Amino acid sequence: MKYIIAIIQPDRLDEVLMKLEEKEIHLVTVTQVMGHGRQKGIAEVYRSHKEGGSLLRKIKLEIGVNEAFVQPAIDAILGGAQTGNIGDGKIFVMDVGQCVRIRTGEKGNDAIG
Amino acid sequence: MKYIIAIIQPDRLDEVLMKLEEKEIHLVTVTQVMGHGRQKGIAEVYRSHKEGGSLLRKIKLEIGVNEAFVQPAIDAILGGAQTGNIGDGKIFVMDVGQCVRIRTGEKGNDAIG
Amino acid sequence: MKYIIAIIQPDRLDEVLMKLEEKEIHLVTVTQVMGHGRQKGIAEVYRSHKEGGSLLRKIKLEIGVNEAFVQPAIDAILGGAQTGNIGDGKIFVMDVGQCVRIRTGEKGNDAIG
Amino acid sequence: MMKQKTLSFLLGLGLSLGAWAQSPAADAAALSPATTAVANIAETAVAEVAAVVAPPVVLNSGNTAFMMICSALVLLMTLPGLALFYGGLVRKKNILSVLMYCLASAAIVSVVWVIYGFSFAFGDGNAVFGDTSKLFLNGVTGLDAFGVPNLVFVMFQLTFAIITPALIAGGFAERMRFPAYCLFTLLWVSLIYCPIAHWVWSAKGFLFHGNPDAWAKAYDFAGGTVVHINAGVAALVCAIYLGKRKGFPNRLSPPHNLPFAIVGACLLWVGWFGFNAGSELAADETAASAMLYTQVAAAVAAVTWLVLDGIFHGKATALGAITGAVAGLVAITPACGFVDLKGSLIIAVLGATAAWAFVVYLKPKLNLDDTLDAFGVHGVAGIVGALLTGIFCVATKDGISHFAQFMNQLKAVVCTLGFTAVGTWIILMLVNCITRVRADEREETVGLDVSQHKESAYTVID
Amino acid sequence: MMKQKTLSFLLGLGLSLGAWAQSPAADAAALSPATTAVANIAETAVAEVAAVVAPPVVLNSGNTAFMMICSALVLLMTLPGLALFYGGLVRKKNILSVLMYCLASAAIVSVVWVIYGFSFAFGDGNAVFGDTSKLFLNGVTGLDAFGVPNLVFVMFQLTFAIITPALIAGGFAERMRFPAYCLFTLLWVSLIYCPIAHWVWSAKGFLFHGNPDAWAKAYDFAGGTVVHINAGVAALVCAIYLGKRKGFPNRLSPPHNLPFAIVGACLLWVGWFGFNAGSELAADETAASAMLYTQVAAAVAAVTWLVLDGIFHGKATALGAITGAVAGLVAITPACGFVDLKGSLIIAVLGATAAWAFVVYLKPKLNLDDTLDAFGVHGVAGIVGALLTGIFCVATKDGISHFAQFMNQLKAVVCTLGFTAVGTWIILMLVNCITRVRADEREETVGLDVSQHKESAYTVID
Amino acid sequence: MMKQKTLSFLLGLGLSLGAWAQSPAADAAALSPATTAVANIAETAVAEVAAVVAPPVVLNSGNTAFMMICSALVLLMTLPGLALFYGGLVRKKNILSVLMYCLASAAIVSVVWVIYGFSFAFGDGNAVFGDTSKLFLNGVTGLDAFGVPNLVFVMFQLTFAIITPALIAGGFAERMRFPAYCLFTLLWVSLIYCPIAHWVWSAKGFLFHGNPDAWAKAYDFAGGTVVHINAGVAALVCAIYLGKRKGFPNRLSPPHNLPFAIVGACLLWVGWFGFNAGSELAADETAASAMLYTQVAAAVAAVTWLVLDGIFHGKATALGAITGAVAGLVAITPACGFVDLKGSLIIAVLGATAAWAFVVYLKPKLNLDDTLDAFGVHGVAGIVGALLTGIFCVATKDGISHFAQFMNQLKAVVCTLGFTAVGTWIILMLVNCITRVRADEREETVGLDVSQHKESAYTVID
Ligand SMILES: Nc1ncnc2c1ncn2[C@@H]1O[C@H](COP(=O)(O)OP(=O)(O)O)[C@@H](O)[C@H]1O
Ligand SMILES: Nc1ncnc2c1ncn2[C@@H]1O[C@H](COP(=O)(O)OP(=O)(O)O)[C@@H](O)[C@H]1O
Ligand SMILES: Nc1ncnc2c1ncn2[C@@H]1O[C@H](COP(=O)(O)OP(=O)(O)O)[C@@H](O)[C@H]1O
Repeated sequence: MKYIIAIIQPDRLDEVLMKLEEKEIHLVTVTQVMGHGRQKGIAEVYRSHKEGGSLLRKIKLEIGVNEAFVQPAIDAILGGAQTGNIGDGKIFVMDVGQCVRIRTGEKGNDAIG
Repeated sequence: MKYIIAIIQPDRLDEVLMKLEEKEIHLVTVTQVMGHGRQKGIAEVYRSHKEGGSLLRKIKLEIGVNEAFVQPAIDAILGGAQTGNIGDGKIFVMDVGQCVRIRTGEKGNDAIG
Repeated sequence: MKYIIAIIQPDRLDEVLMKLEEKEIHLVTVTQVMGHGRQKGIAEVYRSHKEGGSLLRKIKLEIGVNEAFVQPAIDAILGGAQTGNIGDGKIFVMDVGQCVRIRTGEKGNDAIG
Repeated sequence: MMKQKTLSFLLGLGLSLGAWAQSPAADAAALSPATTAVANIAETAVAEVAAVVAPPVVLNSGNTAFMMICSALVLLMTLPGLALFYGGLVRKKNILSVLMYCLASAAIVSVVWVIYGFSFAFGDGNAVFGDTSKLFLNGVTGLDAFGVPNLVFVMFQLTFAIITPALIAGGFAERMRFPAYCLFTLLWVSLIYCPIAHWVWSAKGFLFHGNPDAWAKAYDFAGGTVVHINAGVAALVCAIYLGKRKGFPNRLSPPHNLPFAIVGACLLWVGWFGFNAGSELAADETAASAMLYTQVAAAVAAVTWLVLDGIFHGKATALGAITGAVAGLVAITPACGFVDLKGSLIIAVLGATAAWAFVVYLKPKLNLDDTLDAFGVHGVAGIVGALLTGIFCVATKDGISHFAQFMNQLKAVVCTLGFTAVGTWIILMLVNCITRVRADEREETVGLDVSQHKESAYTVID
Repeated sequence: MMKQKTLSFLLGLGLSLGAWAQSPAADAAALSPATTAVANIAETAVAEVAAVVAPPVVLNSGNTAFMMICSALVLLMTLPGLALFYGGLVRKKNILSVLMYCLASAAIVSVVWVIYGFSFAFGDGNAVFGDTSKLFLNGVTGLDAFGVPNLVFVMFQLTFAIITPALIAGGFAERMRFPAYCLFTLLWVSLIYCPIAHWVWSAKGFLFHGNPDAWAKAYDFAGGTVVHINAGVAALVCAIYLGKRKGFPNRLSPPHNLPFAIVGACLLWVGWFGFNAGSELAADETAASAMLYTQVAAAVAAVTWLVLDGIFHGKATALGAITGAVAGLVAITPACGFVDLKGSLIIAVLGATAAWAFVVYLKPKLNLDDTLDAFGVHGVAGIVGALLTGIFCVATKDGISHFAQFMNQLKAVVCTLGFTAVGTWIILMLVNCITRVRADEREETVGLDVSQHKESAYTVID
Repeated sequence: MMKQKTLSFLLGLGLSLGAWAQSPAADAAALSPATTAVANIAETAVAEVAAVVAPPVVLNSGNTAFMMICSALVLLMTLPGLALFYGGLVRKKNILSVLMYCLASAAIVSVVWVIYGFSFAFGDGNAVFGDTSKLFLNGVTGLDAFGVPNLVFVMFQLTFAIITPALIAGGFAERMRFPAYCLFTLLWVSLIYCPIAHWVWSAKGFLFHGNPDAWAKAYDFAGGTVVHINAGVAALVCAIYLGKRKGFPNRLSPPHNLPFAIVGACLLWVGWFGFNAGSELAADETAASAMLYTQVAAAVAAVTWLVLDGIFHGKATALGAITGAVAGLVAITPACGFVDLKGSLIIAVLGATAAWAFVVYLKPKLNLDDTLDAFGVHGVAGIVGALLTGIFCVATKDGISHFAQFMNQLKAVVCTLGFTAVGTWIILMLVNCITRVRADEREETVGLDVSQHKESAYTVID
């Protein structure tokens, strides 16, 4: 079982969720985060003060999946979030030791999907 | 050392924290997230527009623990968060390579608790 | 490749980001979280009601790095966030199996930085 | 258990007292010949005696303009003043339900008022009840003694009737179901508010100081008893009837948006000028002093609360500042047209101190879940203000002693308190027969916004 | 495709009707000798006939105070009332752009108004257009028949001209570029609003009931046609011209801050007293009844919407309550000075029902992206209110039959509708030649706040 | 270092100039026989000469209504107008502290005012100070020349005294400790505000144009010097005295809630009608034109700022729109009763341009941490407005040349500037002896909400 963490642009969220659904990946957890990176946003201006945009709005997705779904998930994220511009974000994949479905107490591969 | 990530219903937070405390697990990090899943919430209605509830409010807990506390933590979460309804959430358990307590610089098992 | 999760005090964020930049670590994801721990905040009072401060505002940093950068990152976080007071927070380090840069589709060590 | 019994006992006591209070009054007050408007005004207008006796009053555009704008200000107190004040103090998941209490009150009471409420409250009737002579505002035309169209008086009084049920919401916020609230408001305004308004402000009312035959000629310039004590006590009764919120008192979140609450309090403050100065029903010197004393009372009460907070908690809190200001405004409400500057200062300080003592010290001991301290602030400061009006009024009614006037005030307070306590409890029981009053556990934990209105106040991600 | 064609056809029809309506009027109405103010007032002031004929009017401080405060109230409707009402309903990334639509309207229209707008609207001119006699408020001094300085009338009318383009924003919110909006507002106020205001409220206007030579003596007490139908139809046209937002209708977030929207609606409600009662131009009995009926209409319409929502969706929603209230306020606007209590109640119930039916049932079928239901609420309830005014007015103009009065109302509605539909479309095309009207996909997905104003409304972390 | 010295030098200069200015005035102005109210009014009331000479003035309900409502509007400017305007611009962790600056000002100044403040400012006294004749409003009864109760004037002026210290908070927001602020406000209102109000508006004031013996008969219709220049300069002094915030200028977050700031600015705008039109003290033609010019100035100044922003930053920002509007309102404040339409337009454009140039270009170079640009907006636009009033006034005082009038204005500006600069610095030093003025690093990084008030404005999770 794997845990996929993806940081994407906020306006790509809808697209990515749609692509994930196409691949039958329905369970996703979404968090609003701020990204610190190379990308400089459209500079914001507040009176005299120009915001360099060192922290930009991003969306973080977390998806627990069985091995078979790792590549489809990555493809879906790339498909929905890739624009070719700096700031598109990253995908990280990590191992999950155990997974429990709270509703039923089921464990492991059965629980994750 | 393990890192437990649990997604639960927002209104179960108090309950879960209480159960965790009963098991002497005091250190928890809590995040407000949105869950995308099978559960459809109480449909919300805005004028003509019915929100299907594709993204529902959830709470994410993160708990770093030593091995001995993994099962108690899971039990506590199940105890506090299980209602038997769709939307109850998931628990993921991952390995932690290293842990540092920032205040003291301590490392490893001593640092985590 | 490693994934570093650090929980710090909100007012140390600037400092930590500066220290990280000094070590050439530019890519960080920042989340607003609540910490449940031993620390009791400055007690807040609302009319008759004293808030024990069981959940306190914290900042979570997530940093994906190559092995070589793990120690520098930890040092930077300690350098920026350590005050010696309870509530300074924790650092967790985890393994990353795979990393993809969404913009280019690059993978692995090249993608992470 | 014990406490609940004690309280039931007290309520019973209130009932008896109320009954006792009403009976003689009903007899004594049946003769007043004056029309409502004239009687109502005659007492408060010092400088305009001439206007009252001269029959063919012409339109006074200044007074009319003043009263219309004051009506707008008093509505502003509820929408959005009180709505924000209360809404900011509850948890995120309940803010819409609180806003809806206020909106629904405005909607329901307005309709009730023009159909029969005004008639019940200000129809001639007898010492205790109005009548049905003014249903659908039938015959409400012409001008009052200040040259203001009587329809303006209808509007002005309507805004008072709107804010009162909304104030009660402070006692049961976060746990009363919306349908039950609507029904409750309908019944409560009809059966509790209208009679009490009649007692205190109507020509034949047995507590109206302008009624020569009144049982107790109590001073209530702008609604200390009718609005604040009434709402405060009703809120207490609701809080007891509904029981505590889940997690009370230790596992509840703090106010979810204090700036909202502060903005709401500011709008209450500003709107209160309409409430208090407007209650003179004319733009004259009494209105001017009422306005100034209102301002001073709010200010000095805020300072009082801040100082007490500072001494006992080490810090002056923003919530304390606005709570104090509101307590001061409540305390000065019955008094502002009858006292002088120094009286206002003292009433405000004492009103705020009493409210502070109740909210900060007594309430936690009573283990009472008066969600937003509607009783602690409006009830307690209202009672203090009403009583002290008897002591600090510049001129007592008919030149009686200040002690006698104090007793009159006390009578008015006790009658109001008893009647509303018992009546509110009965109405709650009645409503509960028709539709469940209390949100069930699921509705409460999910939050009333989603469970009652199928809406969330804020989005998380955008 | 089909639908777009149907709509184009309807627009064309509107154009023809408008043209047909104007031509006879232009001939017929060229003779009115009365000055604007006198004519304007003569009709609405029932109790003050004497004042109108007595030439040397002196300053009436009451009326003057009233009208100045009413102007402030009407400005409050836009800033911040409407701004918050609309702003709370859009997504987080677009709130500033909506607030800016309102702010920019206030800024641009104010300048236009004092330079030439007032002259275009209220200059004598002919039945269709004003003239240039009052450029830079040249010669606008002295008092009107109610003893109010004419400059107050300029200010009061200005606040109406400000809110109208801001209302239109409800139709194109979340997708019109800011520079285009500024240009659009400039042109629209000059070319659409000023003429229509002239038709309906100016001495020689061909729809003005106070003009003895009017083609259709329509009743529009406070701007049902000039403001609400006008804005509603223009919003519809804008929504069609600009096309749907990306993701419409299924992948759009709900309102990002409903409490803002509710506070905004409350301020609209309170400010509306200035709008409706102020339209009497004096603090008198008509103003008083206009105010009361406004309150009652808002209330009963809110109840209506809640009940409909409750029946058809199972729950009474907060957004429904405020939408209903606004629909009721819109519906009563043309009527409030001409009807009685029962008429107000009926008009409000019907207006709200019609708006509800359109917004909840018809709109989803039309697949129309009228972002904030500017047409659904202001257009539909406005039309219902304008027409019903003919039926429920206490006295018809010149004692004609209610049906005849209804026909007059209908004529006014059709003229307004046709003119604004066609005119708005043309202006949009014009503006689009100069600067792109519709935000491109990138600007839209990033949000108009950042893309148009380089700002974000809220910080995420602090 | 260098800069601090330069500034100290300038402050010293101000002191000398102030001293020089006061001495002759004190001699020259000791004879004025007129009462405050009469003198104050005589100048501004053009159309009502008769009223001034006719001794037995009767109550004018229109003017009284107007002035009471205007007082409410001016209070609305502070609570919640300015509170929101400032509160939205700071970081999340400091919003309550800013709201508390406003609330505390309202509370403290109200008490000060009725006890001795009004007497210090409007007691007869001499050319420089009032006296103690009106302590506790002793003897403040009866009507002024416009038939308005003098108590209304007390209330109206109180609202001006409240907003001024709150405006200063713009200079030291996010870093002044709350106890120090309270003490500062107490002293500052007593020692700086009251005297300056006396100079400019009191019968014997040496800068009052209605005082025949004034040293400089300066025009200040609604408080350009007394409120805006005064507050702006005091804010500058505070900003310098307290030093920069940690992280200034590069590591500070943007405004945490721009919609709050915009709503606040809208309420300032609406409330400003009370401020400016109300300063006529009657509902007459001058008030009407003051209101209209206020509206136009706000509008054209907003447009100016947007255009400048558009040219130099590529986008029109919402913060720019409201900053511009406020700058325009400030600039027109001293002028609105003395100029005509074109004058207003020019003054507003120039005022906004000057403020823009300072805030956007000069300030970053000065490396000055005037947190919310209190000096940049209120100080700069205030000075420009005050000076230009001399040039664009329709009639100069006593028919002197416009240049001479300009010099009078300049004298008033310099005296105010010098006095407040030096006085504010001294008061800050004094306060600092009693309680630390500046928040320490810990208090500042944690945020003033928690460190000063033990509260958080918003919850994170709910
Ligand atoms: N190694 C990383 N660790 C944590 N977050 C990252 C990392 N790389 C990227 N991110 C997140 O992704 C966002 C986009 O990063 P950006 O610098 O634009 O990436 P790229 O240049 O690879 O397209 C960043 O703002 C950050 O939030
Ligand atoms: N595999 C997963 N990956 C990420 N988040 C998940 C996963 N499974 C569940 N969740 C989170 O838990 C929430 C509850 O899921 P739900 O579909 O109701 O679970 P179940 O049907 O297993 O009870 C989801 O909204 C989502 O946020
Ligand atoms: N083991 C853990 N798991 C999850 N979060 C933790 C853990 N330890 C610490 N934290 C987070 O760090 C914050 C600081 O913890 P605190 O109890 O003050 O730590 P310490 O006593 O080690 O300095 C906590 O509020 C919590 O959010």
